[in-house]
Amino acid sequence: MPAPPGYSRQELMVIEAARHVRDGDVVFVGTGLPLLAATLAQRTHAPNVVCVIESGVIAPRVRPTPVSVSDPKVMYRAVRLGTLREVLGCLLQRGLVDLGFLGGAQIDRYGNINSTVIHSPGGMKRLPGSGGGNDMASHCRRLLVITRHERRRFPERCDYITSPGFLDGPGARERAGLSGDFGITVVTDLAVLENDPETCALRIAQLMPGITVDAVRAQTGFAPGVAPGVREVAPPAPEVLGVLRDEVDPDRVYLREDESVSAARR
Amino acid sequence: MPAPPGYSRQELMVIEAARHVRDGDVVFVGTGLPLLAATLAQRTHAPNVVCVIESGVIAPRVRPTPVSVSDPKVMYRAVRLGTLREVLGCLLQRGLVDLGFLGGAQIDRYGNINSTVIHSPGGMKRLPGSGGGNDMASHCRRLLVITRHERRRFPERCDYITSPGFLDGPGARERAGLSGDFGITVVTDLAVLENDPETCALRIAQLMPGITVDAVRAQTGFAPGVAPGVREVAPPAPEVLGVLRDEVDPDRVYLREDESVSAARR
Amino acid sequence: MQPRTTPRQAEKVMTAAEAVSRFVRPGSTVGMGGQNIGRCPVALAHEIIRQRIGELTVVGCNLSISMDQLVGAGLVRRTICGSGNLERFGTTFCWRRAIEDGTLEVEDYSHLAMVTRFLAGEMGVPFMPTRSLLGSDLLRAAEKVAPAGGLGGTAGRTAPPTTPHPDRPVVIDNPWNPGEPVVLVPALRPDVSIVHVQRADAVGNVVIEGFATHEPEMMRASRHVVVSCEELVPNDEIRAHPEQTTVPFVHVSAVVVQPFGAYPTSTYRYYDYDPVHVAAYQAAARGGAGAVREYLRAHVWQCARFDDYLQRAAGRERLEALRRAMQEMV
Amino acid sequence: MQPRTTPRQAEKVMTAAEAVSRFVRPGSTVGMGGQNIGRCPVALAHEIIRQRIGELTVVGCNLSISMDQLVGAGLVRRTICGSGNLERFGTTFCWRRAIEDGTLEVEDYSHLAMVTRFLAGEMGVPFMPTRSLLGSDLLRAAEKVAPAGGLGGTAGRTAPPTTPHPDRPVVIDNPWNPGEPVVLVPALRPDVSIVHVQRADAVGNVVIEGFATHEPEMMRASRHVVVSCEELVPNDEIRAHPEQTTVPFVHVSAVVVQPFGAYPTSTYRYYDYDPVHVAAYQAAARGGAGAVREYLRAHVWQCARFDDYLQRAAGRERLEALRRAMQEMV
Repeated sequence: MPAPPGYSRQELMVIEAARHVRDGDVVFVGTGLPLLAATLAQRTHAPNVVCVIESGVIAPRVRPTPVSVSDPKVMYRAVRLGTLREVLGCLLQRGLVDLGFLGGAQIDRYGNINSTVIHSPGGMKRLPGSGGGNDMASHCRRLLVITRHERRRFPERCDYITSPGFLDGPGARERAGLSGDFGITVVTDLAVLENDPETCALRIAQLMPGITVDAVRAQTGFAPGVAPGVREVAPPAPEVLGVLRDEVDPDRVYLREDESVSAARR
Repeated sequence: MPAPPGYSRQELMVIEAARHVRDGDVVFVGTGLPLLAATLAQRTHAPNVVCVIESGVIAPRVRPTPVSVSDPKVMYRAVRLGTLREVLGCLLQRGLVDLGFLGGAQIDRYGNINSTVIHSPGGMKRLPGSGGGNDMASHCRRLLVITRHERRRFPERCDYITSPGFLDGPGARERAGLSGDFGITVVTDLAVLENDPETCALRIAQLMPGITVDAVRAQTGFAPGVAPGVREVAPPAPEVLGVLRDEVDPDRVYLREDESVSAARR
Repeated sequence: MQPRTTPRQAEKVMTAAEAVSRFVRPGSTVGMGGQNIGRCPVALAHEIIRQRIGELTVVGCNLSISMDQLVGAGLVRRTICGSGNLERFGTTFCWRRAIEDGTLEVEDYSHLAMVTRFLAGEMGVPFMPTRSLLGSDLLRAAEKVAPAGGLGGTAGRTAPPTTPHPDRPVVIDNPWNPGEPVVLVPALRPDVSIVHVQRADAVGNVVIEGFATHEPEMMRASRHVVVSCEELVPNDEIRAHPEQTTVPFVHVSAVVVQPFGAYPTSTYRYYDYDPVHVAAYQAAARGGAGAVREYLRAHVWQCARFDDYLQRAAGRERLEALRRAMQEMV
Repeated sequence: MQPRTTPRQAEKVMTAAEAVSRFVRPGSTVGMGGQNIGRCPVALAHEIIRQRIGELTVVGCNLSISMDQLVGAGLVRRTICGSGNLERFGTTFCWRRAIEDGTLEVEDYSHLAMVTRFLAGEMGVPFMPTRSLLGSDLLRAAEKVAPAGGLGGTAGRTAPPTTPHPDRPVVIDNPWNPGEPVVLVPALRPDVSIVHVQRADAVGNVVIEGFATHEPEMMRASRHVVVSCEELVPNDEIRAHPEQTTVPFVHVSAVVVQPFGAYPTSTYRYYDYDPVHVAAYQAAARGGAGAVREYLRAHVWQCARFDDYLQRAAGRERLEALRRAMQEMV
């Protein structure tokens, strides 16, 4: 099946996420869409990004397309292949990581993330657990989450806080012993959310093309505010889209081909 | 000047110290006479001795004759050249070292060792400090000290306890939080002292050839007891003496030539 | 103190069957090497399954296919880890099912907190601090057990508080900055760790290439370490490159020579992972208890040796292809 | 958080004069690499002396000839270390004299306790535990400052105790075994560490060969690291052997290319130490303030560059002989 003539919403999510990576950032990244975004940033506007991967990999020249943090493709020509302690301890907890990519089954109003367990009337559903997620949320200065926008994924409050966002709101991180110098950006197929600097709650900062605030709220378990000057996510520059498709995930291991922006749900 | 026909007391000290090294022991060792003793043991009755050196050296094939723990000769063909943490932390504090060689300016009745500072009416004399000595005394199961036997070196109580022996006597190590599974042997040019299993105080276990208990006490700042069955230190086997002179310190970096057993002070 | 069942300098090469029967006991706490699809100790875990050694506590950072197979075989009572999954290939389904069924106990940590527990173990101290876990439910589970008020100082000596759970963190104030909470995690010292490595010599000097995850700390923290290796190398080769020795022989109890010992996961510089067989196992694991039993019967219990499994699951050509795939990459 | 005076990925090669003037300030806490007669950062310490940057706190495990020369130059206010000596070549005489004269403050630790302080620093936690120091006077000096009763628990939050001295240990009860004392040592994060290494690339990836002592922990704990290296290697060479990178560029601020930069101490695989010049310095140090000043004048202040010192102190033939002596040994 040929690539769609435009671009898929998933591609735009990766491209938008990449825009939040700054040149020179030390970025803590797993595999999947986050690694695509970090790699895309590195190959476009942020050549000096330093990727670190928790298995002990520092500054690799990632080959397309790793499926695991222990995939040899993610280790290619790293400057250091070492230990989890060096990465999670001596870089992350030490305060040297600028940005962390994180996923999870639930993210709540205050950006807390659950990747441990979901409780429902039918019983509990066990998830993989923290991994390095709790460590990232505890020690990165900025978190970037890429996720599908579904109501069940955005509850008022997580069933279990695996990775701390702003916890209960203003001052809560500091009270818990965490740094308050912190920010969260969530890129979804409907919008870009970010924490309100005053209330710490997630609010709508940008909208995916053709998506309304109401459409986002309909798929969100809490009522997100709207940032001043909310605008539409900019379309991808053609050359950036080309890099993503040709160099970052050429075999479309993660990029689905069956969803163009026009076909995406509204 | 040719080697003396018999052997020097210093040579006998090293040979006697080597006898306290058991085959298979993991031995924490610095340079000087201790390294001669450990190397001698390894080349004679204890081929499976594992030497570890605090600079990060594990199981080297020591070349004669290193003058420092950072001397390349002490690193020769080690199985591991790593860090101080690996040796002092992951072997020593972890409980994997059987025997440690330790020196110091003072060693007192309870085997406490001072390598930090001497106070005298004329003022203080600063010494090098603990190095890994405190760590060895805290975590080895047995300590071996080689020292000249002089009254000022054997006070009733150290001016400063750098490295804990039995502290104040029975039970004191446990009360301080240290393991009570511990023993000290001190090899001097006059005698071999060891801790009394009941009182924890150093007592005379063996005497150097021609030395009396009274002669030892005259050079000791406390009154050491005498172990039952005290005997004379056995003379060196000729082949052991040969290994010491020909292989362990052939250039006599540490072994002095000017002191035969017959010429030594009585 | 390490019981010296094997003299440290002795040659330690033995079969997987011998190593597992000597060092893994019912009820053992087993440290698990590898991560996700990389360097899992598949051969050694198969041997535990073959010998049906049960009631295990399995510990590690990311626990993956080998843990899941042990759980599927009904041999695990408890896990202590940071995560259970195979990333792109899905979660560890036997593990998930056992937790949801209530037949498996779990202690949840972050990866850094687990490494910190092993770090305490390898350094010979009873605990280590971390600033992870703060504010999260990973910590709240712990605080119920060990209220911070019961800790520290001479007060503890005169009126001992309830002792915290041996596998859960506690919180104290930073003595140098009162009011700043710091998490302490207890040392974790596995009875035995099983790790697949690239190279080892006969006395147990170990060389790990590529990522090393939590393994150096875990191995040095363990009472015994059983390694399987792709290649047995002469002691002189170890001594020629002493900076490259990952863990020296002093910490290692047994060396099992088993090429492709991590299959279907990868071994850096030796062979890539096999997505086909990983997916095949995941299909069985997702399929439920019956499918898992069938998988284990075909791939473990009916295989007297690991080489029989390699033949059945992959075959020589497939293995060579994985070897070539890796060589193109490094 | 590390102030980013240099972008992490930028090329960081500069002269010793530039590196020292940018990263060493009056009053800085300077982490000192090397040990005894091995890999002391002599070139970088000479540059500090040349620039007369004073009021320094010098920290490390074993402090040796470079610390002693800084003390002899009157630039050191305080040392925090495990020992000061050159073993067979005697103690660090300027250091000893300054302590005995009361002109130098000292904090005494064991080597393990110092490494533990750097470990806390590199891991980003405020302290780390050790079971060393217990029962000794190294600890008693500390307990006077920070009584154990004032520590830990919620009590600390409602009635903050006196804050312990920032450079001295405290004792707490092991929460999991009340009554068992455990020493906590505070994190140590040097403002800048100076370390001489075998190889580095232009962005600051560092390869240390032979013993590495406390350097990896100290370097990763430091706000800035200035390395001098025997050889500058291409980044591609680092990436070809990523397991051998001792410290990655993220932690390093400046790279100074200076062959024989540790002379008269040794650099493993490159050259042996020079007992003649070590003894010559020790004779000056033992000789007193005048002799030390004369040594420093001749070997530092009158040498515009380190190469001038090498020529004066050793000469080409001597240096080549030391190189051959090492090559025979490794």
